[in-house]
This record gives sequence, C-alpha cells and structure tokens, in this order.
Amino acid sequence: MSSELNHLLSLASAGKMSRRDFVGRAGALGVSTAVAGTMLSTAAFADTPVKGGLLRAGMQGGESTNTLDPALAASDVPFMINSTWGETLVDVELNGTLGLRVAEEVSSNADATQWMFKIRKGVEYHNGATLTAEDVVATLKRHTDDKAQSGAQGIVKGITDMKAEGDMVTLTLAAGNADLPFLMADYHLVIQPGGGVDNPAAGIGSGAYKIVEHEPGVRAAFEKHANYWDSSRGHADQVEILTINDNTARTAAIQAGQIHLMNRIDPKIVELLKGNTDVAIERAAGPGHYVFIMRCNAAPFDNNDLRMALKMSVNRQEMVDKILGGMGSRGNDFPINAAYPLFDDSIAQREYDAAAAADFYKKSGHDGSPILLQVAPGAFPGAVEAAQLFQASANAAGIPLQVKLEPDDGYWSNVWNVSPFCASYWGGRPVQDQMYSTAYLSTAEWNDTAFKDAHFDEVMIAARGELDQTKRKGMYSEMANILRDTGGLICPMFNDWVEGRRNEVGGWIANPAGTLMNGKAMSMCWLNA
Amino acid sequence: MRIPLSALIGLVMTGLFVLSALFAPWIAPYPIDAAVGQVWEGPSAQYWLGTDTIGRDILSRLIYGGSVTIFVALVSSLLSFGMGAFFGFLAATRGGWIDTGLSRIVDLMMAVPSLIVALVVLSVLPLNLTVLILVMGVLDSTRVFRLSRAVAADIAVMDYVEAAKLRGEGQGWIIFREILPNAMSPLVAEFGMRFIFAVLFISTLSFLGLGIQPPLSDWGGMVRENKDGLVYGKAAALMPALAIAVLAISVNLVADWILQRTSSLKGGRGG
Amino acid sequence: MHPLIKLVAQRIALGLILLLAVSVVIFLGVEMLPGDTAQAILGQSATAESLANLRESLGLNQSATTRYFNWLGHALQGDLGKALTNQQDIAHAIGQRLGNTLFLAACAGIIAVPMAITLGLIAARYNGRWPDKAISGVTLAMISLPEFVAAYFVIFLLTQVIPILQPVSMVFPGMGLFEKLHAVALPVIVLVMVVLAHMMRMTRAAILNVMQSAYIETAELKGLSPMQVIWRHAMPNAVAPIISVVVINLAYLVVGVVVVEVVFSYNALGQYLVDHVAKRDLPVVQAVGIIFAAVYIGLNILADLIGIIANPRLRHPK
Amino acid sequence: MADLLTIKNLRIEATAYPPGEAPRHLVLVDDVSVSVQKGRVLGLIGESGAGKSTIGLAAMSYGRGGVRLTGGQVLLNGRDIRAEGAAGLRALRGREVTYVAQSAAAAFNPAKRLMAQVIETSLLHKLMTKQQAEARAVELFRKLGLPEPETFGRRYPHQVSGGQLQRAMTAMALCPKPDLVIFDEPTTALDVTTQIDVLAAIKEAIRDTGVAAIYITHDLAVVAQVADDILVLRHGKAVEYGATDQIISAPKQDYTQALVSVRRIDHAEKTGDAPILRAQDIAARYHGTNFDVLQDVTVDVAAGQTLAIVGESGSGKSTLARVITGLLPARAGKITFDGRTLSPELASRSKDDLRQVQMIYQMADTAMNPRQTVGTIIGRPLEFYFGLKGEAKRARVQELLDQIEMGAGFENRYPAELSGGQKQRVCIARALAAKPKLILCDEVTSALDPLVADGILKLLLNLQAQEGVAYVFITHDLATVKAIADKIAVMYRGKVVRYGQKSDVLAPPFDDYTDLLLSSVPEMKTGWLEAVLKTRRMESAGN
Repeated sequence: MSSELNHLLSLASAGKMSRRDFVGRAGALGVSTAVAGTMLSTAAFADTPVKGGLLRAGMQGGESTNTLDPALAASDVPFMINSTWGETLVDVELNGTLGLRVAEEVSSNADATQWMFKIRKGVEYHNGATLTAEDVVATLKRHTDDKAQSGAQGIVKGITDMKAEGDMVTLTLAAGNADLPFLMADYHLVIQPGGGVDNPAAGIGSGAYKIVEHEPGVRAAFEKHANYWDSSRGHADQVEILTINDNTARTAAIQAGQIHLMNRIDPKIVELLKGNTDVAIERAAGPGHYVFIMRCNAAPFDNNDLRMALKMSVNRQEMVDKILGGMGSRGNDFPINAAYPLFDDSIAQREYDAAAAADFYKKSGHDGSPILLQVAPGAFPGAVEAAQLFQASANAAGIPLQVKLEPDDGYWSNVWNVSPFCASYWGGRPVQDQMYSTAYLSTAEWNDTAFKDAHFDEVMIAARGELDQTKRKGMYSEMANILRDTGGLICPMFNDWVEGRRNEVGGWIANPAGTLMNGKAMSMCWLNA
Repeated sequence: MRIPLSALIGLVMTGLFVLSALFAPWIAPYPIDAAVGQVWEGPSAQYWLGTDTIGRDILSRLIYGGSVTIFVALVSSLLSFGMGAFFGFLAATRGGWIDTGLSRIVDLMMAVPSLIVALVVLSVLPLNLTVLILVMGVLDSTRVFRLSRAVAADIAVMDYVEAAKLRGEGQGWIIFREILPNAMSPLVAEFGMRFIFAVLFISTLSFLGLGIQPPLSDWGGMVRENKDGLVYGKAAALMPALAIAVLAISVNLVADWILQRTSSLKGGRGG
Repeated sequence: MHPLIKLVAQRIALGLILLLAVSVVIFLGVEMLPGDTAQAILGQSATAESLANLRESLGLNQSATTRYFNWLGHALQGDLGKALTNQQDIAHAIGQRLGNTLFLAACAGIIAVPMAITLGLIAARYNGRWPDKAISGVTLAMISLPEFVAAYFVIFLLTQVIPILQPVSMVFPGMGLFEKLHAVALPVIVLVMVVLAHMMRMTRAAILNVMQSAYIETAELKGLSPMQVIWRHAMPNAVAPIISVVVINLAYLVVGVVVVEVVFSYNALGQYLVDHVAKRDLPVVQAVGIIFAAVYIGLNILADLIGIIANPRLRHPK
Repeated sequence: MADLLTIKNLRIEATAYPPGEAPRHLVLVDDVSVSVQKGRVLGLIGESGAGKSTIGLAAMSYGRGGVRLTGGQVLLNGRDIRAEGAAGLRALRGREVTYVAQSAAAAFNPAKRLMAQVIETSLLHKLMTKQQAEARAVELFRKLGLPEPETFGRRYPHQVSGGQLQRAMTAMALCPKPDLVIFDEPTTALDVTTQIDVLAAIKEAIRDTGVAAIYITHDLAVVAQVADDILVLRHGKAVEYGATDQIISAPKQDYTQALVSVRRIDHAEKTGDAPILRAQDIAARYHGTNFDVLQDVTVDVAAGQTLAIVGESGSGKSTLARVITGLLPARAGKITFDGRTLSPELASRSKDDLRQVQMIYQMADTAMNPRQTVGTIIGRPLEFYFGLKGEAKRARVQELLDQIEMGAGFENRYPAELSGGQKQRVCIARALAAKPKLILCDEVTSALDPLVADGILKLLLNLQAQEGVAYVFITHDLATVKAIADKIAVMYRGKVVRYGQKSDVLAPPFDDYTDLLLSSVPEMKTGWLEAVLKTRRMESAGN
C-alpha cells in the first residue's frame, strides 16, 4: 500500500499525473485530502540525491542530561539522534501508512491476536555484527521488562508472548489489535545488539549513520554507516545534530547557514522568515495538539456543564492565528485530526460562543469563585499567551477564569496530571487507537483528564480487534463525539510541524508523524552542491 | 542647591517613570491583557509603540509593566537595604563574634552563585511577587551589608561616637542618631545602583522563566515575549529594553551625582 | 613565621571551610526542590512503576545525610561520581565544560580588564572634562542594558545585518584555536560590554580617591605630568581596590554567564548546571556549585593576596 | 643683590562650593608684595587662613583646589611665571623651586621606597644620572643626620620615624639643587625634642647649600630661629614685613605684638586639698599586644584644680585618659573618684559616674556629630542626665552658650558653620552640661592658633573658678602647662618621670628628660637655637 502511494507520488511529482487525480487516488487509499496536499506541496522529489557533504540540523528540545538509551528518550533531540543511528522494525510513512525497515514483511492472523515480522537479511550494526530476530525479541523484552524504565513500557504491555524462529519474530497478544505494527514504530523501540541490555546507551544500531561523538545537550556527530542496507538513504558523508534551544539563535543560525535544517520555527516569525530567500518553511499537518486539561473527578470540573462552558468560551480561530500564526488547524475537543487514518471529518467544528458558554456556566451553578488555569511557558510554545487569550475570551463570557504561571522547572511532575486544570500538549500517535488507549482509557497510565466512561472503553476495545475499516471508522467517530461533549479535554488547536530547510537541502518529504520527517531527515536528505 | 544638568535629567526622567507607574490604569490607552491589534504591528497613531507578539498594545503593557518592574525593584532594594544596613551597622558597632559571625554568613551567601539560589528557591516556593521580592531582597542584602559595615566602621571610630559611649548612650542611639545620619549619603548613592541591578535582575529572572504572573509582565518578560522579532528588526522587543536602559540610566545619573558628592567605592553587578 | 605567610595560610584555611559549608548549603538547597530525579528524567512519559524502578536504581531511597556523606567521601578522593540522569562521568563532563567556561571567561577578561583600566585612567586623568563624560556616558549605557538584550542585539547586528559572525557559539574538542575564537566572538563581545562598565567606573573612582592624598600634590610639585602622576604615584596605591573589583568581575565571568550561554548555546558549565538543577541531578549540581564557589573564593583569596603584596606595610613590617 | 623671587601686589582668589549651598567667592591673598634674595630665608607667619601656604605655593604658581592667581606678578629669576604654560611650569617645579610639606608622613608615597622618591625630581628633569642623584641623596641624608645614610633610602616611609621623614623630605627638596625651597610648617607635626633637631638640620642644610628659602609657620618662636626676614600675614593681607630682629624685639603692629607677647598668662598654683580623682599603680596594654603602654602610673588631682600630664607622642599620656574614662580597662591598679573606686570597665560604671567625668578632645570637628546642631549637641547631656526637655532645656543651653562666651543664635548652627575656636568652646559647653566634677582635656588647644588657644585656656580657667571643676590636662606643649597647671606629671615611655606641684616640677634640678623637654621649647629670641645646641654639645663633650 505504501509502495503504491509512493509510486503515485513519484508520478505526480514527475508531472505525469494532475494534482486533482493524485488527491483523488490517494483519497481512495484512505489518505486524507490535507495530507495528500502536504505530500504534493513538498515536490522535493523530482531531483536526484547528491552524495557527500556535512549535513547539519539545529534543534530545540535537548538537555545536557540526555542519554543515548532509546528507552529514556523523551524530547525532540534524543528522538532525532536515536532515529539517526538506530532503526525500528517498521516506521510510519509520510501518509500515515506503514513502512518496512528492519522487518521486510508483516502479517497477522485473522483476529489480529498474532503478528509475524520477517526480519530483513544482512542488516548490519555499526559494530559489524548482524541484526538477528533474537536481537529484536531481546529489544522488545527490555522495554516490556518491569525492571526497564522505558517510556514504551505502556505500549508493549499488551504482548503476552514473543519468540524468534530463524528470521521470523512472532508476537502474541491478549486481545486482537489491528494496529500493533504501528506500535512497533514507536521511537523507543530501536533494535539494538542483544537488545541493548548490557549497555543501553552505547548508541550502536543499524541506522544509516553511526555516532562518532556525542556531547549531550550540545552536539551529536555522525558518519555514514558504510554497510547500510538501504541505498536510498544516507546521502551525506557526515551529519551533525546540534542542540540550539534558543529560538532566536536557532533561526539566526539557519539564516546564517550555520545549520541546514531546524525544527520548531516559532509560528510568530514564519511571516518574517518568508522574506528570507535561502530558507524554505516546511509545514506538515501533524497529530500534535496543544490542550488545556480538566480533571473530570476534581471540583469544579466534575460538572460537565462547567466543562462545556469552558469549551465554548475558547476562541479557537484566534489561537490558531495568534499562537500558531495560522500554522495549524482548529481542534474540536477530541485528540484526533485529519492526520490520522479513519478520521471522521463530518463531526461539526466547535466555535467560540460566548452566549452559549454563559448559559452553560449559569447551568453549572458555579459559585463564581475564580477558576484557576495553571500554565508554564514550557507546557507548549506560546502556552502562556494562549492561556491569556483563553482568559480574555472566557472573561468576556462572564466566566472567572484566571491564569496562574508555574515555572517550567518541575512542571511535569508537580502540575501536569496533578492539578485540576492546566495546559499541556500531546505529540499524537500514529493511529487513533494508540492515542485513545494512551490517555483516555479509564485505566490508562496517562489519563490526565481522569476521564472514566465504561461505554467509551468498550467501544475502544472492540475497535481494536475490528479489521473492517468502515465499521472501525464509525466506532472511532462515536468515541470522538463522546469525548467532545463529555470529556475533560479542551483541544483548541492542532499544531503543524513548522520547520526550516535551507534551499540547498534536497530530499525533503513532509511527514506528519514526527518532527523533521519523523526523525528521518538526516538519513533521507542531501546537500545539493 | 546646585544640580548638574545630567542629574537634573536623571531626576526628571525617574520622576516621569514613577508617575506613569503610579497612574498606570489612568494613562494606559488599552487594557494590559487585551489583544487589540494584529501581531507585531509597527508604531501607528492607534498604537504609538506598535503591538506585541499576540497583538497587545505595547505602550499600555510598558506602562503597566513599568509599575510592576519599579514596584518589585523598589521594594526588594528597600528590603535589601533594611536588612543589609541594619546588620552591617550592628556588625560594625558591636564587633566581636557578632561581626565575625555575620561576616562569615555573608561570605557564604556570596560564595554560592546567586543564580542557583534564585533558581532553587523560586522553584521551591510558589511563584508570586512576595517571594520574588523576598528572594531578590535577601540575595542583594549581602552586598549592602558589606558596604554599610565598611561605612559604619569608619564612623564608629569617630570621637563623637566615643563621646556618646562615654556619655553612656545605648546601642540604639549610637546606631540611629550618631552613625546612620552620617552614613546616609553613600548608602543613598548605593541604593540607586542596587535599584538598577534589581531591575536588571528581575529582567534576567523573567528571561529564565521565573518572572512575574501574567497577564502582568515586567519589562524583561516583555523583551522575552518579543525577542524573536528582534532578528527581523521588529522594534517590539527593543521598546521594553529601551525602557529598562533609560530607567537605569536616569537613576544611575542621580546616583552618580550623589556618589560624586561622597566619593564612595562600592557597588557591583551580582556574581 | 613571616606575617605574610601566616595571612596567606589563614585565608586559604578560611576558604576551605567556606567551601565545605557551601557544599552543605547547596546540598540542602537542591534537597528542598519539589519532585525528584526519577520524575524529572521521565517527565511526561513517567509511569508509576518505571518511576519506582528508576528511583531504586538511582539509590534515591537512601537518607539525605547518608547520600551527602557518601558524596563528600568520594569527592575528597577526587571522584565526583556519575550523573544520575545519564550516567555520564561527572568529572569528565565537567572537565570539558569547565574548560569552555574558562576559555570564554579568559577571552572576555583579556579584552575587558586592560580596556577597562585604561579607560578608567583616562577618565580619571580628564576628570570632569569631555573624555571623562564620554567614557562614563557610554559605559553607563552599557551597564544599564540587560545582557540578554545586548546578546540579541549583537546577534541581529553581526549575523544578520553584517553577517560576519555566527550566532551559535558551541565549541568542540578538535576545533582549532582560531575556529574557537571565531565561534565565541559574539558572547565575548557581550560579556565585555557587561563587565567593562563596572570595572572602568571603579578604577576611575579608586584613582580619584587616591588623587586626594598629599603625596599626589608632592608629585605634582616635582613637575610630573598628570599622566606620570597617575601612573607612578596614584596607581600603586589604587591597586588593591582595582584588583578586588577586577576579581569580582572575573568571578562573574565564570559563574554568572548562564544567560549568555543559553542565548548562544555555548556548551559551558552554567547551561550544564541549569539543566541538572531542573533534573534534580544532585551530584552534578553539587559538583558545579562547588566549582563555582571554589572559583569565587579562590579569586577573592587571590585579590586579598595581591592587595597584601601591594601594601608595603605588610610586605616590609617595621 | 638681585632678587631671586619677587612677588608684587599678589592677589589670589578662590571659589568654594560648599555642598548644598551657593558657591562662595573668597579672596585668599590681597595685594601682598615680598621678595627673597639668593641664600636668604623669608619667614611667612600668621594664623591658619592667613594665606601663608597659599603665597608659598604661588611661588610655584600652584593653586590648591579652585585657587587662582588673579592679580600681581610672581617673578622668579626675573621672569613672570604666571605667564608660563603648563609645560613651562612643570619645567620649573622641582628644578628651580621645590617644596617641603607640613606632614612628611602624608607627603611621601607609602608605596615607594624613599630613595626612589628623593631622586625622582633630579631624574625627571635630567639634572643628573641615577648614580649622581643617589650619591647626592646619601650625602644629604648624612648632612641631615639620618641614620645609616647609605642604606636609609632603601626603606619605605612607614619604616622611619616622623622626624626622620621630615628630614628625608628636606633631602628630597634639596636633592635637585633648586634655587628656592619652600618649607611649609615642616616641624609643626613634630614633638618639641624632635623639632629642635630637625630645625637645626634644616638651618644647617640651607646654610651649606646656600639655597634661598621661604619658611612658613604659625610659630613665631620657631621662625625667629631660621628666618632673615619675616612677613606677618593676617586674613590674606600683609601686616608687617621686616628683618627678624625688628619683628621680634620691636614689633610695630598691635597684631604682631599680640603674637610676640602670646602666652603670658600665668595663674597662681593652688595646692593641697583632698584628691577628687586618684589613679594608683595603673598598668595598661592594648588588646593583642604584649607590652604595657602604661607602667605603675600614680597621679591624683584635687577638686577644682588642674593636673597637667606632659609628654611627647607615644609617652602614654592619652592612654592614661582612656584608662581613667574606662574606654581601656586597666590591667592593674585602681581608680578612686570622689572617695569611691570606679569600675575599670566603662560598661559597668553607673550613669552618675559617667556624668561626673567628662572629656574634651583635641579635634573639635571630629568630636561633634556634623549632622547635629549645636543645640542638640549641648542639649543631649541635659536631656540624658537630667531629663530636661523643651523650654527648660533650651534655656539651659542658652545659659551654657553664654558661659562659653558665644551669644544667642548659635544653637541652630551646625559644627561646619563654626570656627575652630568656637567648635572647641561648644565641646567645652557639652562637657559642662553634665555638671561634672572632672573634665579630661586631651590636647584641647594644640590644634588651635596661639591667640585662639589662649582664649580657650582663659575660658577654662574662668570656668574652673566658677564651677570648681577639676581638669586633667593632657598636652605636649609646656607653655600651655605653665599657663594652666597646678600639678604636673611628666610622662616618658609609659612612666611618670617627674611629678609634683608646678613650681617644683619646673624648678631645677631636672632629670635628663625633663631638662631636654624644657630646653627644647623654642624661645622668642633669635640665636636661641644656636645657644641651646652649643650648650648641648658642651654637655655631651663633658661626659
């Protein structure tokens, strides 16, 4: 399926197919119009790769406390570094479909309770060893293991048994899950020699580049992995990933040509940056979203009318314009958007309605005491400003919303998932099921809205095993509506990935699944002489 | 009394700032938190200094921000002076173990980089004006302590202080009636300096994200909000920066003037 | 024993005691921080059990006192331990970053100190006349600018308007000296701006203070030119105060430049420290805090000593 | 003979900028003419503020602070140096004219070795090579009677005594072989016994080098020993100008006569009576030192009488005062006051004990809080000891002001607005306010001009007559002692070397020290210096 789409794309970008035809055909393959559009807009395809050179990316989201252990990767820079030296079984293609990496073939039984991954032959680690099915199992084990401290622990929970026979890895699940392959694309699950049990932070993997130097929070330097299996990747001789957390410096750096790629262009300056002829702004409508989360079990948010009142009093368009500088789309109070397969775009968009909000507020019978919204600059870019816009629009509807600033330091431990009402963000997941089961299942670890709804849970489990796409789409649509009207999530906006590319960089393909081509930019881009 | 031109300018400017801070709600053309215009509009008849990163009127925010900045800086410097001067004088007049003890404690406080301290304390305690002021006040009081101790030590050996002791006067009279009046001018000059460093310190704290509650915002915070525009020559960030600089300079001019009249040798940016 | 040696010994002993006290203070300070290392490491992706596991393996469930004394014991043997967060060897990591910190401080100092003193002398020489007013005015403006503003301004000026320097200053092992110098040019400029004013003003003040003395009149009546008077007769007696203010600023260049490091993503100690405070990485915060304190205390001792040596009364007792 | 320096109708003005007041315009020197010939010495004499130093410096066309030469001529070697530019002045300063400052201790750069400073001028003006300069310096050191002349120059200023510094200063002035040397009160800061030697050394040096000199002092007796001519100045105007003999023996002007006849007060010594204060076998040492600055000192003073404690700097006389007040607790011995024993500790003395013993300081301006008005200063003891308030207090303050012969209106003035004499009077009033039985006077007159000092002494005597208060009068000035004392204790190196009624102490036979002390006090007649030195040489030859 992915290969077919790629074929279409190449046709389109080579001009052999009209835009409308492409979008149509892509749609037929379950690709949303938005994504298809994005795909085409990045017509970097046509030209052919240039080998050699030093490709540099400057990124936000790294600290000197980072490590190379994929299990502990949490922020953008480690994510990028790991996806440059390591590879997963599969990854998520630009259009949200499955791409084959270490696994060259994926199949399952009828009820999706058992999955078979055929491991590609002759995949070699940087240390010369060859990647085996045992390594894969060992890796998965390491992340499942209770002793492990992996962020992927929740993901691999469902697997009851894993075994390796020859070049075949077989995973058995408690309940059927049609999306399991996508879970295997999780960036924590980098395949390491012996599963990386002895030395998780060795940074030895099977990726296109091998690490030659790593100073956490500063720089990771790579050189080409000579025996890399995939000739279509790894064009530059060397690549470097620099941590440049300061927006201004990072932007200045790409303009000055000190770096070739950058993540997280501050939406505010996109307009200004457009003036620069050397730098192209790459957008991808991703699943990431900025949210305000109310805990449904904590007063006063245990009252759905109050929740509705607050949902009604967000001016989503204003936020998209001012916080995202238009680089995003309005949210609809459930965590899914067009970036996901099986998204139901027929669900009505919620608008700012002061009157309605006021009614709900009256109905809720709230005592009028100030409603505290806790926020830190680091909750998401522009969080403080967004909260202030929220406050303004809510106050206009007569709701006594008040913003309380928290320091970034300790925000995720002391405020998020603790305080009744705070700002947060979700990076999104490759598939709806994963998103819902991570944060909205009653029993989920990170159910940060403390949303508990038996029916919702049932539908989710059922949908998991459902292989009929249309039925499944219907179920997801129902879940969406439940969350939208009774959930604790206020989702004002989905943020596009807004990233910078100097014009001499070729091979860019927008990928909504993650930052900088879902971490593949270093392996897939090249420098035009 | 003869006031050199520079000092006069300083006095006038400082006065203006203080007034606009005091009457912020009446002067500011727009509410502080209302997004009235587009993002980063240039100066216009409507928005004299243009608009900020989410389209709020910069002039209004400057005026409100000024009142916060000046208030915090002022109160914290007052605090640091209250503490610093009192203990400084105590150490100088009592001497002995009190002096040694206090001096060692101050050495200790000064040896720990004040940024760590600020970082630690501000993330332990709830982030509000009171805490901010307390932290800054205490951190700064060490320097005041050293100055006032030095000044007081010079005065304490004067014959008139000895005369007071011979008369049998108490500690209070000696500190407040004999020493304080004579230590005043160097302290006042130092106060100017401290005030400026307080302003700069708040800005730095806000820059590191440990600043002031929204929708209020001190000038340093405003610079931070708008800094990304700077690289593209958007003036939005320069306005508050300019405000800080001008305030600092005007106070500094006044301080200098007093300093010249009593050439004192203290002062210094926090380590 | 010669009083000089005695003084030096006293100073150093005092410094060490102070250092120990500082380590306790820092330890307590970081202990007080809410949340803990495990929580901070895993951030949003923490689960109850992964937290428990991490705590376990980090030994966070020992008592604070135990941990402090363990740390102290090893530190005294020169072993600063491993970072809790990423198991890096602290001594090694710090070693590299300390190098960068000192490199930056040195570059800034080498430019700023002589410049400040020269300007101070000139200002004192022309006290109250236009050169004095000009110098004082400019330095005043500098001292009044928050350093991050200065930083962004030079970025704007020297990488965009006149693109001759690079906005990101990180340096790596294996870089040539010239490369490094080119890399740190911007932060150096900013830091010079920051410290210049203070040192210059204090030099000026110190000189003018000495110029009140009777022996200056004697010198003038010998027919020395104003600059000769300042250089031969005022300077030797103004050394102590000037040195002490120079030291304060050098210390500042080492311990106080976090903001500049952040803006220019310069990989030195300040940034390193801030990251680890945020992650509650005690051993690292300890180590860096101690190093900073040591630098500060050490420099102050140095200042005292120079002050003593510059004073003939102490050098040649009756 | 041709004039080396001629000053014609000199007018010097200055503008003072008192903080917080309008600038004041002052005329420091008005229409003064005087001349100095080669090899001769001109004495400039007058009280402080008479403009004598200003004129001296004018000979180098140098004005302190805002001082400007606004009129007349200063002809040096025949050319008007007021016309010289900065460079021209630098060329003559230190080469043609050199300067010896009042306090050598302050005038030498503490950070440089003496030799470097002594020869600096000669090298600066390229008058001689380093070797020559050092050779000459050594020769001068020898001539001025400095110890170890060869190595003396290696020392730092703080390593030599005040008297030696003053000689070194003279060597520094003479080293570049100038035409004219200006001595500005070169011996004022010295003890009498030191002064006489320095005086002799200077006089000899002047004679040998045949240099011309201007000798500035407030002490007529001193200048009489060295000067050929004397110009008497007052308030910047010339009062009398003539040969030394004439000025001393036949002064024409009243003011000059006053100066000559100063300190002719003599008061009949009182005797007997029970002691109000008795200090017995006192020993004391300063904190952290290991030698006694006072060794078994025993003195007493009767009510209404005056005990003068005479001694040179370092003799321990001021220390004794501190011990009596309790500021420095005695190590041994006891102090009885009015029949009862005083606690050695200030802190543990009763308020009334404190009231009974008051103190007056040498430096009146540091003894008064510059931020308090005269009213407050005098009023505080009244309030503190007697709880006087409001009208009663005001009235009593006025009363005291009258007693110290200062009229109404002073209570609102600040110390800065008072003259030196007035300040000292206010201090006296403050002491009196406590109605004490004893007042310690520490060098109360030594900072004052002779005439003013006289006034103060007279006042003190009157007050003693009225109030029956006893004084312990600490001074180095024997003239003052003669004028006021009933009993005298001569102190030397922490010991009392001679003690008794004034008449006994001042009458032979003397012990060596007292003899030296008495014989060293300059007398108002020319040739005294030679005479004294002669007798001393004979004595030293004798034994």
